[in-house]
Amino acid sequence: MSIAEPRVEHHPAQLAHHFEDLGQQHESANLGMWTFLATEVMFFGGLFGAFCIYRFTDPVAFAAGSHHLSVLWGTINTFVLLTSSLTMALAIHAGQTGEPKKQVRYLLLTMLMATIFLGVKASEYYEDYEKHLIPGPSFTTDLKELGLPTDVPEHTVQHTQMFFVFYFFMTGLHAFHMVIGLGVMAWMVLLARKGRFTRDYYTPLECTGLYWHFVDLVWVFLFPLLYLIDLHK
Amino acid sequence: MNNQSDHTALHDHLLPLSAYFKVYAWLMAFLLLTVGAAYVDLGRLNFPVTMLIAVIKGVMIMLIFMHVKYSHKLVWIFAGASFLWLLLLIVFSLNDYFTRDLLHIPGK
Amino acid sequence: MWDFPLFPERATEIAGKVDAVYFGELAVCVGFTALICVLILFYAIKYRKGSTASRANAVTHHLALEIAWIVIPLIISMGIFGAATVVYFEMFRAPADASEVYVLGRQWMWQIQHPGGKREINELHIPVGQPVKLMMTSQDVIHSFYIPAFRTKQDVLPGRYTSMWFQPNKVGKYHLFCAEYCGTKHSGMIGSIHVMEPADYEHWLESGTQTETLATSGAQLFKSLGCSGCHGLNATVRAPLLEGVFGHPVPLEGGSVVTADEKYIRDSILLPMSQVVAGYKPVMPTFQGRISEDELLKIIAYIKALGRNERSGQ
Amino acid sequence: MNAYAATEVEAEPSYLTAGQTIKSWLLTVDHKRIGLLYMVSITLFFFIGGAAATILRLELMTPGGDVVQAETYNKMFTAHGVVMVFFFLIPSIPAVLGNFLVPLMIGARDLAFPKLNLASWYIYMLGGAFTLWALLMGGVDTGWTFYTPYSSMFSNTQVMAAAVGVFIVGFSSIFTGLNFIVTIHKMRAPGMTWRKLPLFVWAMYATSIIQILGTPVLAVTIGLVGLERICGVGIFDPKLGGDPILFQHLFWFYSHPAVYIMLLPSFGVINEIVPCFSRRPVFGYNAMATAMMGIAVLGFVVWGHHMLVSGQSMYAGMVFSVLSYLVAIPSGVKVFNWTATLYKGSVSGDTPMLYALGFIGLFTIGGLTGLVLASLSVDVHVHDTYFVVAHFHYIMVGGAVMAYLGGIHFWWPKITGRMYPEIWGKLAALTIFIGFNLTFFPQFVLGYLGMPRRYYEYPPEFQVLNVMSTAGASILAVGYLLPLGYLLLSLWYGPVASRNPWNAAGLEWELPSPPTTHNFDEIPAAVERPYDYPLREHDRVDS
Repeated sequence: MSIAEPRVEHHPAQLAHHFEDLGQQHESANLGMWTFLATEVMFFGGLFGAFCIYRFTDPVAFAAGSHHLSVLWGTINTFVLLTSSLTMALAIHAGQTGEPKKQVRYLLLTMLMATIFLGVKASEYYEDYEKHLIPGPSFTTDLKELGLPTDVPEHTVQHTQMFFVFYFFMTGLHAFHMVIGLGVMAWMVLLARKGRFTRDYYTPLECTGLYWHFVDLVWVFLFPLLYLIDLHK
Repeated sequence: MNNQSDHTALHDHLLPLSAYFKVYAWLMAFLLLTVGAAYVDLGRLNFPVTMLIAVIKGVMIMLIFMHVKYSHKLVWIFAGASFLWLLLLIVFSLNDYFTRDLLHIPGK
Repeated sequence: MWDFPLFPERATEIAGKVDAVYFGELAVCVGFTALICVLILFYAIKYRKGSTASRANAVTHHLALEIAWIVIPLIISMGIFGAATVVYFEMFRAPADASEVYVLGRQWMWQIQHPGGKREINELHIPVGQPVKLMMTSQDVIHSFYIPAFRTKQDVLPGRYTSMWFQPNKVGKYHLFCAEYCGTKHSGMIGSIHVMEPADYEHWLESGTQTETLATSGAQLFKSLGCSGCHGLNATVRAPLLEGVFGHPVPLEGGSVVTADEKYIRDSILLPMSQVVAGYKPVMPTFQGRISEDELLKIIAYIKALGRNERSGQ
Repeated sequence: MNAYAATEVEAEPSYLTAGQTIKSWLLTVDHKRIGLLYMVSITLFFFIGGAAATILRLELMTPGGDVVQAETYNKMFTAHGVVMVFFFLIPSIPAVLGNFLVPLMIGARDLAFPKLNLASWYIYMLGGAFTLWALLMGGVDTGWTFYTPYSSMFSNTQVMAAAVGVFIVGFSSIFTGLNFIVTIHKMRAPGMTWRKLPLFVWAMYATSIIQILGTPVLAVTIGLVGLERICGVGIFDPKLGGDPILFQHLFWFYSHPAVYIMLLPSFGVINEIVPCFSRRPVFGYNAMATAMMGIAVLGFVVWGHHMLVSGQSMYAGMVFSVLSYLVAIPSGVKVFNWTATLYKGSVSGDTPMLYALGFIGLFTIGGLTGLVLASLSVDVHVHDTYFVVAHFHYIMVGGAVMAYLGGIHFWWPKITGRMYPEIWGKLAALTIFIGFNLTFFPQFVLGYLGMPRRYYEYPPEFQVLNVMSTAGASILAVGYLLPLGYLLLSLWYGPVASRNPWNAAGLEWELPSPPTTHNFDEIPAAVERPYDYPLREHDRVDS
């Protein structure tokens, strides 16, 4: 970025050349993040929409698929992720008050939670793999294994597999967002340790937080849709 | 809307820490509630109840954790619009699925 | 060279109605386009740079005018919507006495089967003046059955039945096109509709090898696939009797009621667990993978034939 | 032409001369340079898509198959559609003119996120590379609509490479939209209130809403198609338990609003040109801005009119049909308002104005025939025929491309600092107008006659109209090559342009031509109302 800026001497170091002041820069970044999150809502939203429509067309198959998921692990993971949202909120609070040590501490805690979540998710995936629930040629067609009543048509088996297509696509996409979040948080930790975030400037930290809360928000909807709604059947 | 005068000061939505813990406690309570409710057969109500709890949790996260409650009304609009659009997608698609075969004309 | 057509032939009554709506729309299109073009040219010339026309009292907004050009087009377009929708419902609501022809689309041909059992490929012979209903499905990708002279078209989907109907009023040979892109020879998936005098049609039906009717073949399949073992009168397993079922409401397990139409019968054969008749055990095996689209059509024809008989007791 | 010659001498180098190395272009974060990078790339894609169209029109000269094989023909219309829609029309006005003009018009030094802006160009090029690769490796034959189950289970062509290209280029579009939204909200000069914004900026804002909310759905839909194609797991293919209609819902949820991504920016351009060359404020400013926002929102709930014979329920068809009529109303308002802008103006027929007036006429025809297509029973007949092809070319070529060319001519002096030869400009505009109508008007007739689209061979009675169309296409091709030639030549031989050769209103015209890298030395503090065109003195009395 070039620096041929007439009033450069008035500008704080964090201020990019094309903004007038830090307030404008901060608001732009914040609004940009929200716009990006709106995009993300529609990105996951297309999948939610397709999932809802297919669940409506074959509830039996989707219920059978859902029964393979472990509610215990799902609940634990929800707990972990909600907690990580809390620690992230605290990290931003520390940003607002300009306390680098607390920023680093809470960011690391959040990263720890994220890692636990991903670990649990991976073990769930592994369990699904062992039960031959990965969609594709290896997907089991054994009705008993699938928990379907004997004598259901082929379509129901296909729709059960479809449940897992959506399960893996949605949770996989969600996990992918978490991995990116982990990377961004690691970067924030580095910046925070250098004391880059002060009461006047903590925009990157805030944007990371918004992103992380969004990841949490997606899970708040994924968890009941995938694990819970057919539990009573 | 004048840009310069409109830039909110950076420090004005510093919440007390207790606010975050309070929301966290509520989130935990709703988590237990939704898992519990899932085991009870409420008939047709299971789906709406579960989704309602999810929406409540989501709104709490957005309002407090994501500071929407203390943000510019623009943020309210953006946060709301994305969900409105998602609703449009789902409602108008489902409208097709719910009304198929209403007239007993195959394919219509 | 100049004897090419500018307007398609019209061979059904509905086609006339579609054309009427179209002409109405065309009038609106031409009217508004002419209005805009004339105004633009007129203003551009009258108020050209340097002209002496008076520019006094020019306004930059005018509420009444703006409301007028919202409300007037709105009224016109709602009128068009209403007219078009009425005709649309007429186009797809088949009369009860329409004879049924089955259509199977596949890359890249149309297989057509008459209720009498006669088969055709890429050709459809029908009598003039009688309503014909097509029950259509596809074996592979999406196709679309399109007869320009009848102004009608319907996508043909794999795994699902779609239908259309028409009542030709003019003897002749008309184009049949596939209108939904379906692969390399999409443009070769064409054929003809032969609308014939009833006598010629009878003659055509009798010509060629005589095959049994769809319903008769269906009856044989009904036995050979073992359906009659349960759905028959002397069955050991209790299953619903199918006489007189078609077209009537059927109460289901769980309290809902469906009408026994083609889709319901197809689903019941392929997905028997999904809609079990109230009071019966869900014991019917699926026939998914054991029965072809072709055979399904025959069995449906048979069950329909049963439906036309008197309801024969419980 | 001498009247346009520059009088002032600029001390600071312009954005064009502020760095001459290739690196200074490829790593630039200057919105104006990025706009030019886009201009060069989309021009390339325009001519690639045009070459495919040439083959289509040549093949259709005769009823039988002679020029190419059926497979090749199918690959060509797919290439034409994919390239023109995703790599030319969608980025055209926003990424070129929008990038260049939005900061200038609102009094900002750059877009809010300059690096993201550069990144979106690279993402565009990456997506383009994938798609070109798909075309070179044998092509794709699904049509730009990628309908399942054909695209996911049946086609043996390079569907995945093309789909990945479209997936990637979507993010370029999203990031451009995101940048505009934030820029328009947060970077306006003091005093540049929403009601003082040029309507071009309003148009960019409305477009951006569609880009950020629609595009992700396309991306995820393509992802699902890819999953079905690669892993063979059922999503849309009925044989595997899927529903192909769901694909169509998701696809059109983006792809119908995508039409407005092409069209709203065109409205924006026309909104600037018509007042300037009529010397009048735009008629009904509030209605114009409201109409564009209304189109952006309503445009999201009409997608099902692409599916009226698809097996969608009749009731859903009715809902989509009636909403389609509603979305036509704001478009009508715009046409009437442009016409009223001419009234009592001082109209001159410079090249941009010729394009603008051509746009209004062609868009009117395109829009009104859209009403024919939205009416349920008539659509049953004309759906998937050449009537549809003619209709959307009137919108996309007669509309979006005319507006793009009009805009390029209008702002060419600002962008390059040079004037193009006016006489050649007028000639090209006229050639394009005539060629366009001759190409596409016969297709309305063909469509109502019943000629289905995407047909390699056709019954002989359709030949004369097809020959007319091909003849028109060759005129159109000349029309498109002309500006390429004289605009390029003007870079070296054109007279130097003044700050404001058209005597136009708007902040961008107060800057030197071409502007400096930082646009404004001081952010403008007081902003006049937009389109402040007083009548010329000599028009008030006489001349």
